Amino acid sequence: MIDLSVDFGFIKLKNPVLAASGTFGYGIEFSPFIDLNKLGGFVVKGLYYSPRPGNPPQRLVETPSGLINAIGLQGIGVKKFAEDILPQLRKYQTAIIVNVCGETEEEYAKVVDFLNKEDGVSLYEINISCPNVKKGGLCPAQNPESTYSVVHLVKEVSARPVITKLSPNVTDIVEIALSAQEAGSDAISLVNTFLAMAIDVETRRPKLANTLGGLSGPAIKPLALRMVYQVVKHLNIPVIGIGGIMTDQDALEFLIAGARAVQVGTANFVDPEATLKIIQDIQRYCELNKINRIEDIIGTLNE
Amino acid sequence: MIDLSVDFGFIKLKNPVLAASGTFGYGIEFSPFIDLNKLGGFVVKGLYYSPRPGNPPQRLVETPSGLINAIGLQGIGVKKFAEDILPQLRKYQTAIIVNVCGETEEEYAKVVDFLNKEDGVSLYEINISCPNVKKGGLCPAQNPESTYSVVHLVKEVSARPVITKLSPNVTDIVEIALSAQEAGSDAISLVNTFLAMAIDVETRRPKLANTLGGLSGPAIKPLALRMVYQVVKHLNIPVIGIGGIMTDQDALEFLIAGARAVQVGTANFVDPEATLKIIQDIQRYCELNKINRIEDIIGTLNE
Amino acid sequence: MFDILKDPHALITHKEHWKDYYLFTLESPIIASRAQPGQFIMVRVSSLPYPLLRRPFSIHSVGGKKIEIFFQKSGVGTSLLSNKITGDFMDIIGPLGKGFSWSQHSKTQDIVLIGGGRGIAPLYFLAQKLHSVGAAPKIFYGGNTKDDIPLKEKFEQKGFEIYCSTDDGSFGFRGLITDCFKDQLKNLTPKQIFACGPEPMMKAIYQVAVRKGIPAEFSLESVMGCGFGACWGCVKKIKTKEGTEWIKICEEGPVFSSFEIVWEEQEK
Amino acid sequence: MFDILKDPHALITHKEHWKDYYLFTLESPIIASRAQPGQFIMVRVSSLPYPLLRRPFSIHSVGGKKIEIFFQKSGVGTSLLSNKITGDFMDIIGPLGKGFSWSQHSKTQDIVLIGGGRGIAPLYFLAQKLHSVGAAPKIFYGGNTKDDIPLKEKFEQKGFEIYCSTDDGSFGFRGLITDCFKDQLKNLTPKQIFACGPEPMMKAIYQVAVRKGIPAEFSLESVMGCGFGACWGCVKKIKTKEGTEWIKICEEGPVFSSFEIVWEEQEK
Ligand SMILES: Cc1cc2nc3c(=O)[nH]c(=O)nc-3n(C[C@H](O)[C@H](O)[C@H](O)COP(=O)(O)OP(=O)(O)OC[C@H]3O[C@@H](n4cnc5c(N)ncnc54)[C@H](O)[C@@H]3O)c2cc1C
Ligand SMILES: Cc1cc2nc3c(=O)[nH]c(=O)nc-3n(C[C@H](O)[C@H](O)[C@H](O)COP(=O)(O)OP(=O)(O)OC[C@H]3O[C@@H](n4cnc5c(N)ncnc54)[C@H](O)[C@@H]3O)c2cc1C
Ligand SMILES: Cc1cc2nc3c(=O)[nH]c(=O)nc-3n(C[C@H](O)[C@H](O)[C@H](O)COP(=O)(O)O)c2cc1C
Ligand SMILES: Cc1cc2nc3c(=O)[nH]c(=O)nc-3n(C[C@H](O)[C@H](O)[C@H](O)COP(=O)(O)O)c2cc1C
Ligand code: FES
Ligand code: FES
Repeated sequence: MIDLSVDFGFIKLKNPVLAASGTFGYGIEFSPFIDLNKLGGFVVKGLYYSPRPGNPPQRLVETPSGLINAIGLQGIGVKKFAEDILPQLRKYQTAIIVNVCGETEEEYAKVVDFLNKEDGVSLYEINISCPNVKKGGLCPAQNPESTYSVVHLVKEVSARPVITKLSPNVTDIVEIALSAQEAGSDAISLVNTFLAMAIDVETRRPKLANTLGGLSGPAIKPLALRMVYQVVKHLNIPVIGIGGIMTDQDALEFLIAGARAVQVGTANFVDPEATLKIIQDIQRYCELNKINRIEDIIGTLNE
Repeated sequence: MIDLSVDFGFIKLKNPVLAASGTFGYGIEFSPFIDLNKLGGFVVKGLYYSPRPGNPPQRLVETPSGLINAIGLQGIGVKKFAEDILPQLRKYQTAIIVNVCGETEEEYAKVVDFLNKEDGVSLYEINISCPNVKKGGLCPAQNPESTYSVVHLVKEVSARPVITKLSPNVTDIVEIALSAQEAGSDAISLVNTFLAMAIDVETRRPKLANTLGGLSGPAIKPLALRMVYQVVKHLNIPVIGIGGIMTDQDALEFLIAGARAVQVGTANFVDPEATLKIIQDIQRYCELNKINRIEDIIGTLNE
Repeated sequence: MFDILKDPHALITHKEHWKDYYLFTLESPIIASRAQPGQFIMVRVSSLPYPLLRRPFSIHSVGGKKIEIFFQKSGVGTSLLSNKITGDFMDIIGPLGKGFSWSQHSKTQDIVLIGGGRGIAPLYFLAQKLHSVGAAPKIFYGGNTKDDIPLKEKFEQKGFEIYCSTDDGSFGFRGLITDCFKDQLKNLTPKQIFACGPEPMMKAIYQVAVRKGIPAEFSLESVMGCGFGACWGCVKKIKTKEGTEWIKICEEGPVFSSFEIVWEEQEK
Repeated sequence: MFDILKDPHALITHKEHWKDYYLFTLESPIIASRAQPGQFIMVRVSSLPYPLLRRPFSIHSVGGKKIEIFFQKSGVGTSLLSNKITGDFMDIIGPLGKGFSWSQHSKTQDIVLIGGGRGIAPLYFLAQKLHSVGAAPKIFYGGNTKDDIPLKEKFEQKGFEIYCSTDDGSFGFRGLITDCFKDQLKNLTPKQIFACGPEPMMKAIYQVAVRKGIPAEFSLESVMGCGFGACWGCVKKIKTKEGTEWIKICEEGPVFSSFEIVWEEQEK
């Protein structure tokens, strides 16, 4: 039997494959398709403290091997989540991660503070790519100081380990990752989506009602992988790789580069069984290559 | 007859479609396929002062709707270019743009200084994404001060108008574009390739001998378009859009967003006639939409 | 929602086409057994990363272990799909969404189904179902030219009364199907309307329906990321108890009633 | 170089296949008229953005207005290609590169062509050409199993003397084709060797050739961005007057002689 478990120190995952926030609903949407217990874990849709209406449609644009979304983090807010969703999730034996959002630093802390009292959440993943309304729409992830500041605040209130999820829309991803680490983040996940746009040449309007959105999917994998590769060299906390993962091969690229786990995003839309297939195929890869523990692959890039 | 010409102030192009540097050889490679005179112009492969050996292979990796390259700017150097290539290019009635590279700021200036004396070059495009060996491999395009500094130096020696070609691997593309404009750049072109990576999961080695390379092709179009959209709002010099342009529709997206011209890169490999087809199809689009001058489309995005 | 199934091996047992319109028969027993009129499936058009997303298609009919889809070739995904042949498998997810609902009195009432272009797709299944409960819906079917109403015979063969219109007058009533319908209102007193087609068409029908006080249901379209409620991409503005909200049409729709839909210009 | 042509309408007039190996006959009169053994074409496998790049294939034979390509299904591009059928068009660019060169004395000399797996592709055209100048090249053709040497009969039918090997011994000599060749060296005194196949195979042949002082030419492979000299992607280390250089094999190759190639581990 191949040991697919990965140990983060503060948590041990069954296997290194998680579902990414915003692409996996609140988890239950996938129960018709897969046994959620088989996942390394899943990250629920981004939660603000209050419910949010989200952006008007059109919210999605397909691009070559990619998807631009501008959902605008529509969501039910943390209270309704705790009331309606969390009770349904408690029965699952897998890591349940809440993706924490905020329009201000204080909102991040409020979400975490509220959830601290609720059972059934394993970890927090703070989504520092949320536009900060106070700071003119800039997001904390694009600046090392604001990254430090949000992470630090959240760590102070958090009763659970914290993953900081980075934005790829930066000059120097290592600098931001180091800030998050210094601020006490227990792990890093990257990447969130790339800021993108599409125009309808007939109407000459942006295809998205919001004009700009975030690009995900296979198109971005080479960029995400590069960032993970750069970041792992400098961090001593675990890194979770995200971006365009569709197959076991994609996932393995991230693990070999040094990610200790991966998140599967857009692929869940294309194939709701994608996460499980990737787990099975990683297992098969290990068998073929006589690897007994997935940990023996992580960070083995041979340069 | 539809007027496809675009006026940059300092130069008037027959039409807004140029071929991008490094994807069009020295131009002559495409003469079996197309009449170069029909192009708005073309940018030759990046030239350093001295010849450069380039990177070892493997230099190319195909990715979903994209291409990663790590050619390493192999090239013949500016003297051989002036002796062997330029005489062949002088017969063409189109804008011939030299892509200027340098390992140091001084090398950029040396290339320009040398070429100033040569006939047959219309414009310089300075490729500020070249790794600066003195500064530990960072490229000037990733920092507003170094951008300013290179552009300023080149403008001082240049006898011809200068386009500054920006890298997309930055947090704030507008800041860099403004620096280039302040330093006197006559136009801006964007984007160069996105830093990327791919791993062979069988050998667990990077697929590229150079480990990292630059991603181009349709995969990056939504990102490039977003950057052009952001930049045109803040500049008063012309902007040339580049990134993943394969069809007239792609080109039109950039023009509608406000680019005054576009460069076609990777598409030239896939279809060496791509540039001409795009010109023809833009013409057809104008006919269908009763647009008499292409200038009437530029920057007409209806938000 | 838990009745949703992914069937990666829906066998194409029959294929027909008229110009750009295609009719595929798919063997997918469980989906066939669960499907309701107005529901849809999500089809994977390629196993490659491009085109990336699945495409939504209404369930056009159900018979035994089989379902049909009827689609118009209009882009890269539908082009690839149109190249599939009998004997190929399709990877589909369904049945998805909430379908049409009709009253118990349907049997004895005038019921009108109005389809524009490919919008006819879900209405055949609905007509089948209504027929099976003893109702005799009247069909209004419009297109740009006579090439756009290829299913006319199919409805006729099943004995449905059908009114056709073409914008160019090449067949039937010359003009919009909504005008054709308004024209027939002198002879009809519909008690229920079901419509699917381009938004302007549906909006015009909505206006008639409201004016005449006829309950009406509409099948909406929207770009869908997943089709099963996970992406929040497919929303439309819908009236709820709390006011209006962006509601996922893949879960709560695609069919909504006159009273739920907020008809307005595409939000920008 | 100026003889290169893009032919977007190369008609597939015939298709054959053996397991994963495919032989396509393409009608492309101008490319056929210009092609030389060892040259190749770049094929657009899809009009969609994925897979993006053209794929290089050797010209396997020429006859009248037609050329053939022979390829092994080994990835996404060759899979898509393998689905094409007779009557389809292919978008190709060619003829590209510099081919094999043989001496004037070929007619009276022992000439050996050695192909491993799909590496046999360009050698059939070369054999055709040598045959037409009166030479009688001997063919060495190796594969993993007998399924990997599907062209054996084709060579035989044209009267070529052919030696086959399979790694598993399922047909012909058991072992590597290079060992089969070395084995035959007791009976042969080749004056020219032409080889195409996996690098280790070619390297082994190179060593024999150098040891025995036999001129040899090899057709190399490399990932190609364009195929016509524009991308600088396809380089290999080649000896030049100035030492060694990264040379574009699409322009200066893919065929090089023993004396030009720098055989070494894949640079990293
Ligand atoms: C619930 C539902 C049921 C549908 N049923 C049918 C049907 O039975 N028959 C039929 O012919 N068509 C139907 N459509 C429309 C059909 O899904 C689109 O025509 C199809 O997605 C176009 O794909 P494409 O790749 O050919 O076009 P492209 O324009 O290349 O597609 C690009 C992207 O836009 C999306 N898209 C394009 N047009 C539409 C549209 N009108 N609605 C939603 N998304 C769109 C695609 O899914 C894709 O993500 C339905 C749509 C919905 C939402
Ligand atoms: C000059 C030349 C002539 C060739 N002639 C033949 C021939 O006659 N018959 C034949 O079967 N094959 C031939 N090949 C190899 C053939 O080009 C590859 O098998 C093919 O490109 C694989 O494409 P794919 O999409 O199926 O594989 P994938 O692995 O999916 O391709 C991914 C990328 O890698 C490139 N690639 C993969 N394998 C090779 C390879 N071995 N050499 C170069 N690039 C590769 C592809 O072109 C593509 O860009 C030749 C290669 C070269 C360079
Ligand atoms: C529709 C959609 C919604 C998303 N919502 C969130 C979110 O709420 N919080 C978050 O941190 N990331 C969100 N993401 C980003 C993904 O979690 C992931 O980082 C990104 O899509 C890249 O991975 P992929 O290429 O595998 O999709 C969203 C992505 C998509 C496509
Ligand atoms: C093989 C290759 C070589 C390139 N060489 C250069 C270069 O020498 N100088 C430069 O400024 N850009 C170079 N580029 C970047 C292109 O000019 C262009 O900016 C980029 O590829 C994005 O456009 P595309 O997506 O249309 O290819 C190169 C790109 C490729 C693919
Ligand atoms: S299509 Fe994904 S939620 Fe409706
Ligand atoms: S393949 Fe482009 S230069 Fe050789």
